[in-house]
Amino acid sequence: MEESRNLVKLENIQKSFNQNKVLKGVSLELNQSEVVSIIGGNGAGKSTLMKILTGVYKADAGSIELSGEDIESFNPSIAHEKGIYLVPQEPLLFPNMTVEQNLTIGFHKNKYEIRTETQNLVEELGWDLDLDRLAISLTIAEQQQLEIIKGLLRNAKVLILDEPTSALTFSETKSLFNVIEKLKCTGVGIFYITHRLDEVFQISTHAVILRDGKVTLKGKIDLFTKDILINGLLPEGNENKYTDIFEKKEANHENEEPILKVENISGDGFRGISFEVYKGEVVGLAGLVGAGRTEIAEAIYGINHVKSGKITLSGKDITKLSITETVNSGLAYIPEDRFLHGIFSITSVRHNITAQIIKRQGIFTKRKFEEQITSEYINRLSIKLSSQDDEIQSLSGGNQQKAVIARILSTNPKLIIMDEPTRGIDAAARSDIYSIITELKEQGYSILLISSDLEEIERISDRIYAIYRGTCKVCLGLKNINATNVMKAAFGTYEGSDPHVKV
Amino acid sequence: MLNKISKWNLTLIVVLIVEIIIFGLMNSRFWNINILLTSFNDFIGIAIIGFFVTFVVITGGIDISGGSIIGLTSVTTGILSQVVGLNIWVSVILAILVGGLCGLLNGILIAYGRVQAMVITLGGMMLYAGIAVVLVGLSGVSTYEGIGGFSLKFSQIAYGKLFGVIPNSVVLFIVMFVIAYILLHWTRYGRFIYLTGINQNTAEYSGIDTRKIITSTYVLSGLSAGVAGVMLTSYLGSARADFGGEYLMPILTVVVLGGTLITGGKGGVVGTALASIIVGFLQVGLQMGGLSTQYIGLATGLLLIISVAFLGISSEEFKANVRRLIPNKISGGKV
Amino acid sequence: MSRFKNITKQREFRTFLFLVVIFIIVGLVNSDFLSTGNIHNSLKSSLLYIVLAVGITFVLLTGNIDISVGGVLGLSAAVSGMILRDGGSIIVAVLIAILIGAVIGLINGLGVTKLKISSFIMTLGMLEITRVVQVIYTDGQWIENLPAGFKQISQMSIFGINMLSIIVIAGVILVHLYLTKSNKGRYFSAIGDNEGGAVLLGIPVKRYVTYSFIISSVCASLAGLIFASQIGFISTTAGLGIEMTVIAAAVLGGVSLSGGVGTVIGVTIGAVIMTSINSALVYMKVPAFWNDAISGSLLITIVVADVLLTRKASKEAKKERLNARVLQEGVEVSVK
Amino acid sequence: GDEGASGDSDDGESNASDIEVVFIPKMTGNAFFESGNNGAQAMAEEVGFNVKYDGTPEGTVANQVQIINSAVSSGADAIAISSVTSDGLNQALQNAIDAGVKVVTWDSDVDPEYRSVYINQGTPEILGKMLVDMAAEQMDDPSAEQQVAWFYSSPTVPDQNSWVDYAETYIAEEFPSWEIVTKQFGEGDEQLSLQIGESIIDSYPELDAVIAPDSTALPAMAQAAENKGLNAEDLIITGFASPNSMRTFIENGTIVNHGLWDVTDQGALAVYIAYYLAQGNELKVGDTVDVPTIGEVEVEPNSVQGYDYEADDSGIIVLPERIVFTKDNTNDFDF
Ligand SMILES: Nc1ncnc2c1ncn2[C@@H]1O[C@H](COP(=O)(O)OP(=O)(O)OP(=O)(O)O)[C@@H](O)[C@H]1O
Ligand SMILES: Nc1ncnc2c1ncn2[C@@H]1O[C@H](COP(=O)(O)OP(=O)(O)OP(=O)(O)O)[C@@H](O)[C@H]1O
Ligand SMILES: [Mg+2]
Ligand SMILES: [Mg+2]
Repeated sequence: MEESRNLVKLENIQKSFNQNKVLKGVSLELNQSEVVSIIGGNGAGKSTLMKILTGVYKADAGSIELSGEDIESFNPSIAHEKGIYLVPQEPLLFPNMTVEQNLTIGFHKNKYEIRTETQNLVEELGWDLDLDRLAISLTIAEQQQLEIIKGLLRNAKVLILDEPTSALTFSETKSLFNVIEKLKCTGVGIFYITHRLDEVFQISTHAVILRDGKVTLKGKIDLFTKDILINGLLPEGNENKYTDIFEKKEANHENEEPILKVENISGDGFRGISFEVYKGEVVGLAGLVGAGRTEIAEAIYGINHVKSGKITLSGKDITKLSITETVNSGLAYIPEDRFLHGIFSITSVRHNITAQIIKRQGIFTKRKFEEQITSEYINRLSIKLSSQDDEIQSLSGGNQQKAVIARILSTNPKLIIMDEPTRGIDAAARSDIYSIITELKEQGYSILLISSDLEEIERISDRIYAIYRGTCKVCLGLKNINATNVMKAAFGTYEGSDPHVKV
Repeated sequence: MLNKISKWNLTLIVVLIVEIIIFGLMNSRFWNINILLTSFNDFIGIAIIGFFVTFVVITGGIDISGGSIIGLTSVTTGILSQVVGLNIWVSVILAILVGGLCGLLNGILIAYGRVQAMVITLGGMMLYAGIAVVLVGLSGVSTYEGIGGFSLKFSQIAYGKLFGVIPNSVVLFIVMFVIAYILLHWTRYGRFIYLTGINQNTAEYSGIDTRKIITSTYVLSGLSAGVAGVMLTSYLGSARADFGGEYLMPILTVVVLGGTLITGGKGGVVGTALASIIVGFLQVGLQMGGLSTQYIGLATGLLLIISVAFLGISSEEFKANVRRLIPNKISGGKV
Repeated sequence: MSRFKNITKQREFRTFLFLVVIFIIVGLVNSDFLSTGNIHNSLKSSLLYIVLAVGITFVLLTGNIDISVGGVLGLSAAVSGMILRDGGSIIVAVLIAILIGAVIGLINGLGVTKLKISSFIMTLGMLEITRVVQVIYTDGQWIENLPAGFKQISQMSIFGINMLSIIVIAGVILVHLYLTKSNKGRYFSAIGDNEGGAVLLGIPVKRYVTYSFIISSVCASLAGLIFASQIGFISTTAGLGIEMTVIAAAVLGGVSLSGGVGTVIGVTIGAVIMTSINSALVYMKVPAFWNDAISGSLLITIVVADVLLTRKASKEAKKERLNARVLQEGVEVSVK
Repeated sequence: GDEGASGDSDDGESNASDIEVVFIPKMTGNAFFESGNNGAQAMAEEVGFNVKYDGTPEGTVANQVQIINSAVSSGADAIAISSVTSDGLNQALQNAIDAGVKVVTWDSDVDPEYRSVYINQGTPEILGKMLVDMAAEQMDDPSAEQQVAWFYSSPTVPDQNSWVDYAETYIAEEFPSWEIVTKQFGEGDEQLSLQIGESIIDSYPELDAVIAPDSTALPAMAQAAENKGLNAEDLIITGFASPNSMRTFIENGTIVNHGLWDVTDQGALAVYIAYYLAQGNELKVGDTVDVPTIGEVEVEPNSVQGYDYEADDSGIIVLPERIVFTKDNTNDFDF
């Protein structure tokens, strides 16, 4: 390893946005065949650092050295020439181009060559991607897959993967890791950003922890354990230990009326789905990317309508209601695609958080009330910002997600559908969100959780329904919930089933 | 956000003051308060339509049909009161409602049909102007003479003065401004307009009935054009189909000069109000300074470009805009 | 066969169908409308709009807008018209026109990319300015009595087809190939599709946005020359309000005003529709005071119909894709 | 609060160069009005007073009102206006008169109560008849069946429509066998006019004559005929437009004749009369004025135009002649 060539050397990089000092002198190196995991809380500046490395942002101070060569003026096209490629955290595709056009644009290579290469790669990854589809029709997971393939095709010398797996399930992640392993062998250097600490140990050679704009820990992966990483992530002097315990109780719902009752609904992307959610429980929907979980959730919420079947919320038929009406009946939804459906980008955090609650506040808006609600949730969810008036788009991804959750919570819904609620959220915030979920449960809220994170869904669901290719045949009760079973169920190979499923 | 907007408004106020000083130096009659107040008559239509087109633009749309709705409502007022013989006030109210109806058609097609607003309102612009001509053609009045002979009471709408001092056009300006301001900045409805303009999808997912919100802004814009049509008819003493045809660009000018983001989500009526006064006074001032009206476009054009380029909203606003577009682009659903 | 199916799915094909429908309907009322003579005429009258619309398409693809085309058209027509009237050579006149277009386009482009003025405002301001400059330059006078030789250019024919039309159509096809097939050409729609993504890919976004404005203005000045040649005199209001018609033509042809979508073939058909409506009404012999009402409702009907059709098609596609994933009854057995 | 203008003139010792006449066309950018302005400016130069040419390209009622208001506010002494409307300017003109500003109209009149003198190029009767006669004299047999089309700017302009209205009654009386097959409008837009012109030729193959009393429509119609390879033998085209814009068509035989009055003289006369009144002179019906470069003109009663309103200080000066341009005389004119 020692003799391997140096690819990237960042020296004392500093960057601030307006008053916000994001990077306060970061130094980092990457050599051939290394996979350096960068870990850090939401808003630590990971993405910013990587955008500086690709010339998207300009550093306020510091130097960049690529393959031993000092780079003076830098921009994305120079970065491309030098073989640096960034797979961004939020997919930046060209929505009105086909998948193939997305792959080829800005790429000076024969179209047929790219086609065969893509086919090989897709086969290797085992991902199913139709080259003629318009990017606009891809789900967020598919977009992320496309971005990754785009990055892998470029034959980059330095590949930056900014939370590539945040929308992927375990199976896609696994195949991605295989490819990364191969790249590593051919000498490619990789920066890998993730909030899933398990992944860090699976693929990295080195780990770096970024906190408060500085590197606080740096070293070979063998020197670390998960606990060390977690401790490194916590703010200095923070005594709050992570409570990894998530209490679940077996409950008997035999004689209870369910909050949500889904009876044999069929629609586009799913067929014959039935399940219930009772008061005070977390029900997980497990499945692979494209299994149709989001479609089911959207059908319940009233975005799409079902073709047949019946949905009742606390005994009230909500099958044909519009979103506005389902919201009024006490349903809430945290969408999986934050940018598209979750945030109001160019307005303040306050306006984002109160977007739903103001509906109940009479004709005139009340600033005092809004400020109070907002600060309540900022504290409760520890949203990191300098003022309520900050535009939400200036927050880091995780904090934006928390603001979305705050918006939903403020309306006191009977049932919250959470579609990938912790996508892109750091470990600390994640456990914040888990404790919020616990709290909600105790207060009698019910939650329908859709998550691609195996660990997450396993840990917090009281019961799990598995969706396999648009159908639901498996229900795992509390006792049967474990990684193997969930995985099997998601792949449609689980044999037994708990009594809740009515076939 | 509020800060930034009010910074821009401050800039506009400075521009306005500078303008008044300079024009006064060129021709001291410009400082005659009566002249300034009466000049409101000449841009009142642009201003009040501008207020509500601001709503439309904030939702991410655009409405260029206001000018022709003026013509249509003018003709409607004329035909109903002079040809059909209805009471003048009834005719006025019906005419304003016709304006609202035009807006409703625009709004439904844009919000429910999700067709690009520019094209629908362009089609609307032709259609409403066309209907006005057809109405006149069919009603047997000569198309070119205009329908005159309105009562004195009716002409008081434009020529009356509150307390004998303040021209009604100024009063109307203030009333419409206050209505627009309260609706947009104080109510839940106004907030929903912003949210819809920032991200229609998110708004939809948050249980806001965005289509109703969007439609309503076009209705308001149509109604305001109706009011402007009545005002203009009273001011000019006759009803004609081609009234308002030249207002297209000035309306958009005051809205964008007022600091409203043409891509939606940001802006306000204070800016529009200030901008319409600036543009209105610019016209009068330059004319009084001896410049022929056909050259005034040069000044408006330069004012538009220079102020936006150097005085404020440009860079931040633009960047914000780009950043906003990036995530939203995937949606494609936005009109 | 599948190729044919592919073509019918294209947005342009639908625009073309609208055009055909208009011709058939008017043809039923007055069969003269379907004569080759009239079709030839319709094409000739739309040349001006085609050139303008193709130019503006570059700007629209990048997600910007150019309202100044009418002003550029007027100004360059007036300046080169004056040169021609005073006995200058045609080459000089053409070069001057192109130069005017390029300079105005450059100013627009720099204003948008460097000063970061929104393109709507920048070009709206430029429209006002160019109009006044034209009045000042011509001293408010019309440019009349252009030399017959110059007017002749627009009337020349090759094999019975108007030469200018052939040139323009050939140009449109070339531009189409450039925009869809060449690597660089696709940058324009990429920028409008997702500017951030384009930056990340190392596409020189600002440069291409500036190019788009230059192309649009140069096209507008070429349209000014066509205007001068076809009409033979230039008033100070030449091209007044034309920008809205051109934008409508582009949208009819499938260009999205939010950028990234559209082809110049579609735009060309859109331009032909917009112009054909005018003569169609004459052929249909409806009293002329109906013109605006009819063209307005026609425009609305076409865009609404088109949007509904597109929506339906994409919904169907989505449905199909979603349902393809769903496990079907028969397959179930193996799972159980 | 404005005594400037009247104060000056009452003293009777005002200096010519202090007097400002605002000369207002229906619209700017139109060859006809530009020529009128040329005449006006030449007269101002000759006599030594100021003429400000002030109009907008759109030429709408609201614009004209605004220009009149500004003229009054800025202290002009007189205005000479070609009105776009017969009644829409009344109130604005009344304000002007109240402020001591003298009002003269030219080309297109307003209600005679609101102006002193109208410089008339000819009554609708004269001009309507002239249009028909110019076409009729080219026909082999004017009393035979003829298909005739009207082609002018728009259904909402007053003057052209009034000529055509009269011309139609004249046709009904004199040439009952003529058939008016269509009435088309070019909206003052050259490209549209050319296209409509070509469509008229194509869709009415039996057409005998097109009468185009509009300075955009006529040259466009002639160009359309030229494009189609038609000359005056195949299709009679006539109407009103300035000789400069039609000369090539006369010379190459596309048309035989067209008409107009000397608009330069009309413009010159209008501003001179305005200036004359602004100096404090009075003009009564029957008075004569000796106008530099033009000669003596006489004020006739309003009744020559068919008005009921009679007042001592309100009258009409009719231009002595209207010109029919043909190959023989077109080179004698430059406007
Ligand atoms: N364009 C911008 N304008 C203003 N502030 C920004 C901008 N981009 C990032 N920031 C700020 O910089 C800080 C770091 O953001 P960055 O996106 O790098 O975080 P991150 O480490 O990637 O977080 P996450 O894990 O949530 O993605 C945040 O506080 C964010 O608010
Ligand atoms: N807006 C859309 N337009 C077109 N197709 C869509 C859209 N949304 C989803 N799909 C299709 O629906 C399929 C199912 O995706 P969906 O996101 O519902 O699955 P999921 O089980 O929720 O997966 P994930 O784990 O990614 O949430 C996707 O593969 C995609 O083809
Ligand atoms: Mg990040
Ligand atoms: Mg999903």
